[in-house]
Amino acid sequence: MRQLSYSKALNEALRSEMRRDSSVFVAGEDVALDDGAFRVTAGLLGEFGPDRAVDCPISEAAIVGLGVGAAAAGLRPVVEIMFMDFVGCCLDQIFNQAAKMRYMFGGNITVPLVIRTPCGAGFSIAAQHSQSVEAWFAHVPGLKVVMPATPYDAKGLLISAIRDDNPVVFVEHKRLYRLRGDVPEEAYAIPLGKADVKREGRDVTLIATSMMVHEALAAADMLAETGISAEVVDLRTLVPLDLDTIIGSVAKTHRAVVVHEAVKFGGFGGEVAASIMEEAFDYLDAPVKRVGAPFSPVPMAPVLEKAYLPDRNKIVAAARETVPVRVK
Amino acid sequence: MRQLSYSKALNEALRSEMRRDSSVFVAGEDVALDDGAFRVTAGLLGEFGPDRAVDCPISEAAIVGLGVGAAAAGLRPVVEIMFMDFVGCCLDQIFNQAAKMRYMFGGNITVPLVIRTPCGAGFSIAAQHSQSVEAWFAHVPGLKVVMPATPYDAKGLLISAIRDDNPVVFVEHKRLYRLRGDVPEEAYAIPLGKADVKREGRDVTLIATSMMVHEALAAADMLAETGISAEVVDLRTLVPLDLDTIIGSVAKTHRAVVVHEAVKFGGFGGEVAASIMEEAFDYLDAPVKRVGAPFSPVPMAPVLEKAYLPDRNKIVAAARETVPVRVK
Amino acid sequence: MDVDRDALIWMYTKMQTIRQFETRVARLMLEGKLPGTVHLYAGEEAVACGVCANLGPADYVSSTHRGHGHLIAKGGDLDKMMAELFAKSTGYCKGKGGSMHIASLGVGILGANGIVGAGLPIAVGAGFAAKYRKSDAVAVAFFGDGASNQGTFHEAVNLAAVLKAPVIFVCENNGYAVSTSQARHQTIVDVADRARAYGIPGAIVDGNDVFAVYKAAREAIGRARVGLGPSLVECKTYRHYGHSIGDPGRYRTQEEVDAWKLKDPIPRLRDRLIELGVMSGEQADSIDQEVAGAIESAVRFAEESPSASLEALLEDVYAPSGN
Amino acid sequence: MDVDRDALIWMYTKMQTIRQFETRVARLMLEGKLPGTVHLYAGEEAVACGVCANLGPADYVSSTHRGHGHLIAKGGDLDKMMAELFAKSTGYCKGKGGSMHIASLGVGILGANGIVGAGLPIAVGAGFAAKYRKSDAVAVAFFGDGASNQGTFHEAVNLAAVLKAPVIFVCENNGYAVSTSQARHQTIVDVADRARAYGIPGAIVDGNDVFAVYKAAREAIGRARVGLGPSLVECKTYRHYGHSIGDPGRYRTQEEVDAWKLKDPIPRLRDRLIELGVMSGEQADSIDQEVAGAIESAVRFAEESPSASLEALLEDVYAPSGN
Ligand SMILES: Cc1ncc(C[n+]2csc(CCOP(=O)(O)OP(=O)(O)O)c2C)c(N)n1
Ligand SMILES: Cc1ncc(C[n+]2csc(CCOP(=O)(O)OP(=O)(O)O)c2C)c(N)n1
Ligand SMILES: [Mg+2]
Ligand SMILES: [Mg+2]
Repeated sequence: MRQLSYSKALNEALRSEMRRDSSVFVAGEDVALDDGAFRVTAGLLGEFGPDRAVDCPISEAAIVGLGVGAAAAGLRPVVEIMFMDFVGCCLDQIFNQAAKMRYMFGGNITVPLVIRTPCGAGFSIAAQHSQSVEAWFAHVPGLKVVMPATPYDAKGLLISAIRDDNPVVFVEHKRLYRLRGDVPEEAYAIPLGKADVKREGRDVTLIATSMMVHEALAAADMLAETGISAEVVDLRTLVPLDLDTIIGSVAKTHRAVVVHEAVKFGGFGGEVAASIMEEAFDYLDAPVKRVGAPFSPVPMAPVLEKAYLPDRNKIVAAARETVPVRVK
Repeated sequence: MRQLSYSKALNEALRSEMRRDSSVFVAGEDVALDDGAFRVTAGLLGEFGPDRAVDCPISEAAIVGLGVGAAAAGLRPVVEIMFMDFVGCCLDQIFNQAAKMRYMFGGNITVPLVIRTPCGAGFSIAAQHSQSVEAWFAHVPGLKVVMPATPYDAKGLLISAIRDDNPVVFVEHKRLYRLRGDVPEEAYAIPLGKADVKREGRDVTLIATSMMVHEALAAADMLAETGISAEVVDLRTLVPLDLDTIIGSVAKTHRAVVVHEAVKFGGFGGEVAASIMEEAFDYLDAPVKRVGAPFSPVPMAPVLEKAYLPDRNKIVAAARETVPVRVK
Repeated sequence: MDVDRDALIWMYTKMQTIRQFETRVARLMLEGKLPGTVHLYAGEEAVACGVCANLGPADYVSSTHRGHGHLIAKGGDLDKMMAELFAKSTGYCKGKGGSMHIASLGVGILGANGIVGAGLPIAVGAGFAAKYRKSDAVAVAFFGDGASNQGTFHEAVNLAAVLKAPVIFVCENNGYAVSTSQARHQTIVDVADRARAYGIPGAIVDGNDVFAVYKAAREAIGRARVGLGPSLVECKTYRHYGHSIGDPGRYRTQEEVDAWKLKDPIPRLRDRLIELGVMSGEQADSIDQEVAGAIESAVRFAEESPSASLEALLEDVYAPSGN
Repeated sequence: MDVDRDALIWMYTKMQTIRQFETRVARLMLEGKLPGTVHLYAGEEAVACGVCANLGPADYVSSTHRGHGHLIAKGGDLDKMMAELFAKSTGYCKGKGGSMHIASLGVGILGANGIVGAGLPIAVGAGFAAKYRKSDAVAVAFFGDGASNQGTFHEAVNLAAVLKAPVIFVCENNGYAVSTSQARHQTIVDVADRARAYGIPGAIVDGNDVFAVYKAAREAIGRARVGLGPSLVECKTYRHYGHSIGDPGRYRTQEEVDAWKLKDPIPRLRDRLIELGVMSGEQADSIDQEVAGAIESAVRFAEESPSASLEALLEDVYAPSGN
């Protein structure tokens, strides 16, 4: 099949939805003339013109508000927040406005808004350009939260997010933009709320999101070499959370490790781990482990950043703690 | 002992620290001339004048920034955000500036800032004036997060927060302001990071924060009537989290229910529950239960708000699920 | 002024309606019949009515915590509003939103808002959508003097100016943000001066003179409709009640309150219309009576309606998935 | 102008230092010797130096993502700065902050900042603290034309005006926010026009003329020191490089870049000082040489320093508890 990078796959999703539905437009800082900081919106200005690819001043709250108001008025905006770290500048519009309008207004409004934003560390750009704060959004009723790990999922999930009638926080990962993978040419929608078993296994379930799906897959390879068969579940969406798939896997493996790049303490892994305990306590042969970043801001120095980030080795170590030593 | 309301206890803490240390000042919307929306800053303008009790325009980001800059320059600001729901207007200053400066700057700065803010529902003022989003702050390395449940704790913890050299998010509860309790006249500091066993018990540990400590205590009474002895642990501070006390209690009771008023999904209860599992799996006789608000914004109608809020009955029900039925 | 008679009667009727609605709500609050809190619009009626007299149902309005007046002037239904304040299932929001969150897309109301300043960017979005669709609809953002210090004010007006979005920013300058007088929350006297920061027109009007408001709004709205972009209109006015129910308003002097009551927009308009021969005193009285009837009927509707339904508690968090 | 010779030489030296620092950093970046990214200040040196020539160590500065120039002008140490860019443990931040987060309280630098507009409220806080202590210190907030559209700009300037805080808001208008030209991000030509929205003085100066900057800053800082409150000073300038390393800058024409290079502040100052007899061409050359030596020595210091220490990874998250 045709191979495309994650950023091209996202671009294709935007393009195909903009062709299909004239109410879809993109807005954000440097998304039009300059093709977007990570080139996800490349070429949209040329094809759709400045009314539908809208460069905005640096004012994140107004950008999200533009999306909220336009969505309430019937359009389907896709706004970009250049780095996820900047959500602190516009959180009110996301969590008090977009997320709550429908409920507060008794169902009399629909807010089909997508907020795209890249998370993640790995480029030595330090504490204010490297964060993953998806846990904040998952805690807000009214939002959906999506985190694709592959080019294929990126395209299909973004199409679903755009077609969804709810505000969706769509979290991309900076280190994934150049990742290539199979991407069909036609438009396809991957339903929000379905986790994906990226690798089957018997002994332990590795539950991961975004970049960490790839580290979990690498960890599964390493574990396989020592005779441990790991299943890798890619959550894909945090809200709605596909507990069925998670519990189904744990019921089989009896062990689980939850992995995200975000700070472990207070992160979304706590929700997943606690839910597994609640729903599958009797299946568990070991406590659910969590792997995440330590309790500190993201450091700039590459050597520190590498030590800071969760990776395959840390996942392997955690998985090993859940699995009894095998005698050959 | 002398009885004082929670708001008066907080007021006394502010007053005594302002007397003790001339670098302490308060700032916020309507905190001076009008005594503060919940009267916590009452009388400070009269005693300390407009330089130290500072009414600010409606601009939460600038208010927190005022605190960050003044703290960096050596003062000890106590800023008020009138409702916790408004943190979306100033989150950047809290999580990217106050919380990270010390780390990003390699330890070359100190930010002794207190951000006071009331959380909680119960007054039928709907979705944008009733939230509890402490979980967001607990997920941010560099912040301390405090949630007093009693007048006594309110005073002692606020004094510690002011004396602490780190940014502290100090979360009060609107329904507690009028609660009265014993409060010594002299200044006293309750260390941040120490949970408090508010009631001892044998069969199940109820781990609660803020308003829910009182519901947990009421639940413990109800449980006692049916022969179940519940221990109530008041976390008091989310960061630092006193895992020792939590694990110590669970090691004794073998069962735990974590309770907060915040939305259960993605809430801080997940962190606590997951940590208990990680640290005390072998002690657990039942999965750790969580009680929190359902996955929706806070409704206005009193009848709905009541149904929405976690309470003693829901805690009792959860506790009962963890405890095997006793045969008399 | 070249305002047709119907429009004048409409304005008088709406202003009366708002006044009586608010007076009744104040009483209901004091009687303990309404949950939560309310921020009353009494005293400021000329602003909402003078502006909305220029709007049609396709136009949008984003409102504030002090929103009843905007809603009524924009065509909100009294029964559903009152029922919402009573937390009844027949309310605009099924009792889930209350005073600070009433919305009605059907008449272009994007919602009252509990977050000061949050409505401005939303209005820009709605105005952008109108332009995007090449309709001549506009969006009006109402906001207070206090709100003009929020970052969202700045960002929204700048963005609207850049996009040439058809948005009218209407500042209801009632001199206070809760207890903080304008002189204590900003160093300027006229919020309209801020228009220059965005290269857009700024107008200052007597917000207690519905004619003046009407005229200024008409001009600004007219510009927006023909693609000339946003304007800022500042209306100087005053609220009769405290900030919210229960606020004794110690920060205002009695003299100030009294002086402003002499400028009450409703008797002023009534006298003027009688003077102009637009209506007689009897006609005015009969309008007042009719309004009173409508308010009482709204109260009855609300009282007789079923309470908010427990079934609705977890509904409306999400829309069905989409297209 | 009545500027003493030492100050003029200081300005020339600092501007040279910034230019050579940035030129060297650009080369190091292209050679792959530095991690992360940098936003170079070359071309804008007259702003930082003209302003900081009026400041002492007790004064505060809050900086931006494009912060090297501010840091150098305010007295930052080249070795520690360079080491930070190299992610070495001897850097200002032990290698944990990098280009966007260098701070040095010792010389009054409250930090570069990765969040556009975030430094403004922080400067207000520092200025407030100076006033609180009844010192005559001031705080300067540097920010860009793009940042002038952030809500924090509005909130911070308004708050400073209300508090009469000794803060100077220095807009470095280089005509672009990344790829978005000023004409596309705001409808005004002069950011200084925004001063009126807060009732404070606004000045517009040629930001490539260090004399002009110096004079305007002196006046604004002087006002602040004697309790007359904040000012806004807009300096029109241009950046020589792309927005950050790797930006080809396709959104600017070659003619525009060339035209601005003719206005390069450094040769301009050099010629002027020679013309004024403040220094000779040889003296200038020897300053340039000295600066080159200092930069090379900073590079050597950085290169020879130990890499950021793994032990530091989890340090400095919290201060020891307090008093
Ligand atoms: C972001 C935010 N900050 C503070 C408040 C609390 N608050 C509600 S109304 C108000 C005053 C608003 O003043 P103004 O904008 O002048 O409107 P007015 O009440 O005078 O109509 C304040 C501070 C809020 N609701 N939202
Ligand atoms: C809140 C926030 N939004 C966006 C960015 C991304 N960004 C970094 S610099 C920049 C442009 C800033 O323009 P300006 O203020 O004019 O400063 P200049 O780069 O021209 O010096 C942008 C959009 C950011 N760092 N922070
Ligand atoms: Mg007001
Ligand atoms: Mg610029």
